[in-house]
Amino acid sequence: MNLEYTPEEEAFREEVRAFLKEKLPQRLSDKVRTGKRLTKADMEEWHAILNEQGWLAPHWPEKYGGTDWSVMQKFIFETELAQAHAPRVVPFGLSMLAPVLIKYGTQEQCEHYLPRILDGTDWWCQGYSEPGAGSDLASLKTSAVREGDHYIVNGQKTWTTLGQHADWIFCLVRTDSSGKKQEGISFLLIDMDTPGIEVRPIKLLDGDEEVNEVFFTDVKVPVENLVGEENKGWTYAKYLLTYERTNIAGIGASMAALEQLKEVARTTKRGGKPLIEDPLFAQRLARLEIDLENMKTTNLRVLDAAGKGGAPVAESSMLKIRGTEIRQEIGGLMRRAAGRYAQPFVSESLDEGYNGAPVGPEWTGPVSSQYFNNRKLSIFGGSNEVQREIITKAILEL
Amino acid sequence: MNLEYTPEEEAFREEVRAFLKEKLPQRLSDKVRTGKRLTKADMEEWHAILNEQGWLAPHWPEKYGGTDWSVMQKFIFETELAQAHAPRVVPFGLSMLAPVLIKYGTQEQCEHYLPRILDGTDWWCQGYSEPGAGSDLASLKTSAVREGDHYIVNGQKTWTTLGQHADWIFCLVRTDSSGKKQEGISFLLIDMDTPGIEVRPIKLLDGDEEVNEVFFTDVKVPVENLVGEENKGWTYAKYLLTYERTNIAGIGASMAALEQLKEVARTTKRGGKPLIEDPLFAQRLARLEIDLENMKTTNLRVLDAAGKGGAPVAESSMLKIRGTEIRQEIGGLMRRAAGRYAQPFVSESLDEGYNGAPVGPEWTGPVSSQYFNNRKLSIFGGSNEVQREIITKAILEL
Amino acid sequence: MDFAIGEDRQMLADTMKRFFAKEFDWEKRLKVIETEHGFDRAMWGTLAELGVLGALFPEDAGGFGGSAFDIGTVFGEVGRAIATGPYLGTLMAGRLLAATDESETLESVIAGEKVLTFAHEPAYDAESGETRDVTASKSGDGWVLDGAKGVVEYIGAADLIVVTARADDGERAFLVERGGKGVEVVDYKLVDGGSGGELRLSAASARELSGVTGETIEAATAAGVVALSWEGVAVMDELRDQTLEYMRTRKQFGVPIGKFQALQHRMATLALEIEQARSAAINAAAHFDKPERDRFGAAAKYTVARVGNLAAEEAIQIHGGIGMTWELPLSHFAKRMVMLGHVLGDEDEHLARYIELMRAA
Amino acid sequence: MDFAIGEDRQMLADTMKRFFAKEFDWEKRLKVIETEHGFDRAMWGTLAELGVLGALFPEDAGGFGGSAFDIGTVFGEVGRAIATGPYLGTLMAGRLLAATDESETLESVIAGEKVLTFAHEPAYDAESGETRDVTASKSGDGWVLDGAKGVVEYIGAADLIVVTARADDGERAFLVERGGKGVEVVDYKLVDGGSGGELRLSAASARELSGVTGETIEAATAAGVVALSWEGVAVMDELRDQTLEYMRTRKQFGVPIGKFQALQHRMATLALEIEQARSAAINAAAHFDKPERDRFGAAAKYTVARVGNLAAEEAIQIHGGIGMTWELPLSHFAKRMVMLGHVLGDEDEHLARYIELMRAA
Repeated sequence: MNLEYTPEEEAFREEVRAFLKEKLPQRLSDKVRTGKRLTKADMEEWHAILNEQGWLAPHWPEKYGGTDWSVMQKFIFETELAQAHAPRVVPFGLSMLAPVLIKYGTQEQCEHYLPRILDGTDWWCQGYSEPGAGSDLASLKTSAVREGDHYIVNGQKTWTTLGQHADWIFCLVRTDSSGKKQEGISFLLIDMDTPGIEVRPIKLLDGDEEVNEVFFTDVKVPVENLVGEENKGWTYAKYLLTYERTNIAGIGASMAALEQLKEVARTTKRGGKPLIEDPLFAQRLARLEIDLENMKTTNLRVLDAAGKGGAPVAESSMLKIRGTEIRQEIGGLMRRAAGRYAQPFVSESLDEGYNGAPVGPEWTGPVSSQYFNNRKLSIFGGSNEVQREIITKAILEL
Repeated sequence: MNLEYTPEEEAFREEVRAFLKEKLPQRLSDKVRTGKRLTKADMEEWHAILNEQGWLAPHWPEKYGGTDWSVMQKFIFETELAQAHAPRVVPFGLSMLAPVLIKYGTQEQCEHYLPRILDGTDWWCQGYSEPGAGSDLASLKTSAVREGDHYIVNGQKTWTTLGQHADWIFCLVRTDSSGKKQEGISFLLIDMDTPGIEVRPIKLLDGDEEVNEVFFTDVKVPVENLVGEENKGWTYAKYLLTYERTNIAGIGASMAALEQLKEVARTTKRGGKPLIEDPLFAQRLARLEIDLENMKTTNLRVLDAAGKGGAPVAESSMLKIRGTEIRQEIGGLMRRAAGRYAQPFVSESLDEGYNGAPVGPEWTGPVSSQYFNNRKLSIFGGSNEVQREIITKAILEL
Repeated sequence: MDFAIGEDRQMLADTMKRFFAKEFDWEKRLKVIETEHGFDRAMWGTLAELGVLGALFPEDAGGFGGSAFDIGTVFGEVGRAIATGPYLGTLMAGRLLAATDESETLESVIAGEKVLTFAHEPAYDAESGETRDVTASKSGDGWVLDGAKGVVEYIGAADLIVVTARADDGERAFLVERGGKGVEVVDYKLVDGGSGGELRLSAASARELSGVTGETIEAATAAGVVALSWEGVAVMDELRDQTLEYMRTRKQFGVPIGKFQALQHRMATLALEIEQARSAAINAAAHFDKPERDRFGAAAKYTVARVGNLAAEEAIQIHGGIGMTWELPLSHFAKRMVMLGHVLGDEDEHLARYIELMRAA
Repeated sequence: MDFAIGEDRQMLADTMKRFFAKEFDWEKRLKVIETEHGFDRAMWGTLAELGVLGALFPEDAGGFGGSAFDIGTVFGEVGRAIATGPYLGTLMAGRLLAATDESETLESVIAGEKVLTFAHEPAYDAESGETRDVTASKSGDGWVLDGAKGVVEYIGAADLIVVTARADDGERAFLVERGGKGVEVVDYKLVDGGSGGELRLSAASARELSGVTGETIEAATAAGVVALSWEGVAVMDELRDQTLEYMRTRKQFGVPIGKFQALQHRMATLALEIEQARSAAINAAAHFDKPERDRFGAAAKYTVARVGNLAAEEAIQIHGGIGMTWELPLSHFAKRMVMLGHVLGDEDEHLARYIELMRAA
């Protein structure tokens, strides 16, 4: 048993670090580190830098512009990016649609869409959830009726993250209502410029608008935009949901956030003493750090098993649950550390170029809105309740 | 709103205290306080003292030897007894059988059995649970078949607390298997001396034998020992289960135990400092004390509502859950306070007259066995899971 | 022993309930929190006319209440409506005015003519990276104040500010007018919809509230702790009820989600915890005039913050995505709930205070 | 990076598994724990022959293992069988023997000829109400020891005792024979089936383990922490598996209780926590020879104690009454699990230690 990186892995890590040092713009990492809002241009800028390096889609097959990295290399890569406060890569095209196209799409579809994802021509968003289909995704109702060479799509999608920026949306639609609900679903690619599509932002509790409702009224979609077979979409959706769940824990992001939290705990005083000297705060911090340290090893164990051909289903769900809990708890402790300065909320101060004087310690600016926004982590991507069902199913075998 | 006792209640409390000071034998309160085992004779001695005072069955109607106390007086009485380390009154005859007899029994049954409970002639035990019927009590199988003037009883009861001392057992038996499982149950009184009854002790994890299995093989029970109507036993059983649940929280016992825990925390040193100065231990203690202080008021609110004619069903279940959790947690902290001296277990030292030198601080002797034995609190008397079902039913109204 | 709230207080509660239902419905609240100071000055006047502010003060101070249970009643209704406005500042600063020779000023506050707030906690100072408080020094017959106070509620809308300050001989309190010389206010919105601000004083002249000592100030903040505890319990009642209602109506997998046992058990635990929090708030009010005031105050604020966090997080989690949206009242209750924990000391600070008092006992 | 345990260790684990399954089945264990010292001396000899004790020590000390992962492997199997016996004392005392010129003594221990234990922590002294430790003083060429040690595992059955003691110039370690003059042992049973005892020394002559310093002793207890962490994870694996099996077979309301969602979700949480505990134990072993030894040791012991309590309590609760009975193995696993937290420092002590190291970092 050996928890250390091999010399090759160590060298790889150095390579990633060198790249980040040279190519990650300070402006972007500062924004990420201080919790500022990223614009569409910011995200596109970072995608372009990664693409130039050939590292935008490491998990794709090499022939489409991916890499031959091991699972451990991918882990190192993601962890290093997060710790360097690189912007998160927008996953919809790269990590959600692309694997489905590569596995189930036609060669033409791959050759057409994949390069456009890499070079930024197409910004994709996801059309899965509906107002009546959340955890029970298979009960979705948005319909696609075949008429000649087109499907006519009617219905509504919701929680469409960053849909306001998107050129395309991949959708689960109902093409058959006669059988089991899982059996009449198809996977459709839709150009957002098609007439009949309306995007309405959903304002979240922190006042931000990052998710949307998407309405479809008699939207004509060419039949060649179907992925795989008609009525087999549920298979592709499930594949997508479990794809690369081994990296779902967000270890890198949590490690970076914990570092910041510890810095705050060392420098913020309460009752004349640094917070890290406060027995109650120190205890919360220590429990959290231990949990994260444990989870890092749990994650590596899962990767090790996956790399050896295992299918760690229950374990991936454990990573999702505990990973999101840890990230939420870090945010919770940041909020606690802010004390009464957790209350002020100057929304404009989260945009680049804001010139107002900060209220309270500068790091307190985004803590409460982030805390509330982070509630989504245990809801989206398969709620933590759904993950518990997956674990139980695997371990109980009832 | 007023949380203080009225002058009358205050006077009553003084009366109870004076009685305890005069009549509660030091030998008994010492045994209770130091966690020693009580013998059958100990319990009978205390029952007789209470009976002499007319306080053995305060919740019975006056005509049978009870009192006219208010719910608040009963609460004060129970709390004072517990805080004075009086032995717990054995509830099976007094608090479980008697209310059923009084409500559903014949006058003859009341006049025959109730005085014998008071004067100690009959020691009762409870025949409810069976190996296959725990939380799902209504699925019980012990059968009683009518043959002439008798029922012939066959089957097995379990978890019969203190059954080894009992003269009589009240049983739920199946008299009809044709309809819904709740509808064929009867409530039967059985003399433990009847041929065909065998009592086998169940050794618990702490090595003690306080519960038993009771086996019935062709046991002849006169039909006049039926309580109420045949096949209506489930109604009586449910009545019994909810009877006086308002006092289920065990506030008095917890208050007494917490006092002892705080004394231990003040006098036991770890790393050169009293435990109460240890930030982690002090925190556990403070959270617990606050929870108990809150629960005391919750309990009084429930009593107040019950006194005004309300039926606080969900609230009673809350008291059961949190009450047992608090008592378990107090035991847990005693165990923690004992440090490595939680490990030795000299069973004989819990008996009166043991002369061996104590191992570690004297109070550590029973802490681990009590901790493990206390696991039963959240299992018996309607498991805490069952209580959660009751709460949900009441508040969700689905 | 009696847990009935009493007839007068019940009437006051009913009045407030009716008023908020009519004049401060959901649409109205969404509009109000988008205004500059996050509360409706005209409505404040009407509430004053209804006697809501008078209920916070005893008769000899021009009110008609003032007991801890009166305070609890008012703040319970504020919580149920998550009404915005300087209730807390009025309570605490007003109690200092009541303790000195400022009956006229307090009357104008109770009548809703003047808006009052309470500047008590030190400000964060960006230059030093530490907090900076206000000091008071004699100047001729009067006093001048220097320094800063942080996160003062609704200060941008306040006419009068009661400021606590350190003088040579201990803590004192002063009355400052917002427009006065040397008085600078930087105000901002708060996460939960109201507003607050930083107060900076440079040789600002101030009127002393004579006779107010550190102890008077402690009593005023202790009243604030009772108020926030009752407010918090009302907010968590709402979070629970809205979530139960959602569980009855929202269907997934063909049944209401309330049918899922795992959620049922979590709601049972939450309901239990909320009853414990209610008891804690009652305890704090019941001991407000007793020697154990601070112990029960700390217990209540700790409990309400702890359970409040649980309630807010569980309510959102059980709602799922919809629970995170601006349009659903629930998310605003959740924000208010969590933010209450950041006013007058958080869960850990009150637990630490409790531990201190427990050790000393 | 590689999480495979390695072939040799896997063989050792398989050997132990087979041995315990055959020679230490459930009936046997129930008998053994009722014997005077709660373990089977003959079986101890066989285990030694199988190389179980040798695996705890490096080759230069007469063993054939000694790495943290070797130790973890042995204690994992001990935990899975909740085997009783002086494993921990042998490990810690043996590592002190290995650090000095006592190879012959250690060989006799590894061979199972002599039973060794480790008397390290001070005893509670009933007279003073405080703890009392052992001091060492020179006497001619040798040393004499005075004082007491508490809860020394299996001391009643031990031939040799390694005793730590304070000398003028710091902490040292000594070898004492149980039958020696001035050596008094009071032994007793432990809650979880084994035995322990109090050691009282009055001018007892002792052989110094030269070269052993405070640091050597710390390293030995650090090895003990790794051992207990691995043992604990194995015990919780058993608690989980036995509970899952019960959930599959036990019916209430006509269905296996495993069908109840509230229990399912709790088991999912428990399973998750156990994986975290396993990672903690692996971390402790992986950092055993590194500067972060104590930080990861504290993290592991804290995690295993915390999760262990949860596992023991949940396992019993889900079993219901039957989970509390002596006849069911489960209750014995639960007792062992909880008691592990009381050896070499409990959850809070290790968390406090971690906090200290975290602050210093």
